[in-house]
Amino acid sequence: MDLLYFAWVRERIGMGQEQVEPPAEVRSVADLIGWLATRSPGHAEAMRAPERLRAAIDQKFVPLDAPLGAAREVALFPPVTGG
Amino acid sequence: MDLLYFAWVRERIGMGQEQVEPPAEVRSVADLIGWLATRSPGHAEAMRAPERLRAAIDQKFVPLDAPLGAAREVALFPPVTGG
Amino acid sequence: MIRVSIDSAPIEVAIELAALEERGAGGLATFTGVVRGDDGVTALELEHYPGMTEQALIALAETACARWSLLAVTMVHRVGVMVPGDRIVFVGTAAQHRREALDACGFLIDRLKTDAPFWKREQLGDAARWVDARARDVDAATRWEAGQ
Amino acid sequence: MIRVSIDSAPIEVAIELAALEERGAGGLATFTGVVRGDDGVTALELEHYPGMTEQALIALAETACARWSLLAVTMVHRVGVMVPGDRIVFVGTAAQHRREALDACGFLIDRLKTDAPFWKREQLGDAARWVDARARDVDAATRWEAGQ
Repeated sequence: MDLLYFAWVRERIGMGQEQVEPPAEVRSVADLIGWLATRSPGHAEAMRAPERLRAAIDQKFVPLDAPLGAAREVALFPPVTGG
Repeated sequence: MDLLYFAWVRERIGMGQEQVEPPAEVRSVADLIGWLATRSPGHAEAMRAPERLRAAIDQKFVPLDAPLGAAREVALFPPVTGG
Repeated sequence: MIRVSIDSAPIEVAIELAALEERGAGGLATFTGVVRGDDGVTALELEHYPGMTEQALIALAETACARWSLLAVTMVHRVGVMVPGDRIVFVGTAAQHRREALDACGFLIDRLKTDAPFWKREQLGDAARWVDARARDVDAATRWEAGQ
Repeated sequence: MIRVSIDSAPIEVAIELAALEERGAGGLATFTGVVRGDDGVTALELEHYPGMTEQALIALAETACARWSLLAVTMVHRVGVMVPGDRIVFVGTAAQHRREALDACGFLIDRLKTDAPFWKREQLGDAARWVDARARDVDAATRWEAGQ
């Protein structure tokens, strides 16, 4: 699974993307966030407040309780601030 | 009193402006329209349907029942169609 | 800053926009009206009431500035003879916040249609006709009275 | 005609407008967002999600085309580093009737703020901060759901 990070999520983790193979019990985006928090202090810092995170699966916005299903690309980022 | 005519009012009357001295009993714009209708066949044609006319006194829109008062400039024209 | 212009020269939108941008606003909204060639219209002639027209546009701009927090309002209306594709009117607003710029722009073009003394005559080949006022323009102008 | 662009080059409003005008519309509405220098902001950096951003803007433009009768929609967003006074976003709509152009333009900029993956980082001299999303942007985007 390809993970993409943007804005302060990217900065805290210290990279913009990585490939991961989460275990089978990681079924939702929220599960993924919890699992990622254990990977490094930077990940922990970035994932510390899930309510401040937003997500996209295969380039579509999804709620955090969305199932990962057959997701190929999952992105995590703060609420958008364009325009 | 200076009268100004615009659009098809001007075309029917055959001129864009004229000076008139209406008699004392011409008190409102509507009175003026009725009085003007008697001045020439072109005036009569232009003033034939007062409900299709709009007016301004001293460059402010007014309803047809507005008193002429001390008007110096009265304009008669069809509903506006700018923009 | 209020800029009102009634001119027979073509409307230069890029110049108008640049002047609005110089006000340091966060948002600019514009509306540009263009002469359409519908129904065989070959030319459009715009007549206006010199003196009153400028006053009417300035009054509208002042009303908008009282109602919304605006840094600048520009209203430019072309008069004389135009052909399809020519710009006939440009309204631009500058504000710190987009909603104010957008609402004021909509207000100004809606009210310009009913509150400023312009008259359109369409040329269709050899024939010409004065354009009739439209009830929906009155409705569009009226909606702003309810404080929408 | 839908045109979507995400580019680090400056936004050329005159060129965008000319392309919209070529569609033969009677009315063009635009919104231009400009980087403000409030609160000591010296630069603004825009990050986005390549691929998803373009899809999100095209989806918004298609939604607008389904809701209003439009001849053209243009959405241009700048990314990378900008300074106060630079244009950050341009939305333009072309329609036969002004109300459709104006409403669609307001819809597109409101929804762009919440539906497209862009993130702003403000530079204040040596310090930098990610801009927080604003509740009023969510409210502004939500108003279009009621069919306003």
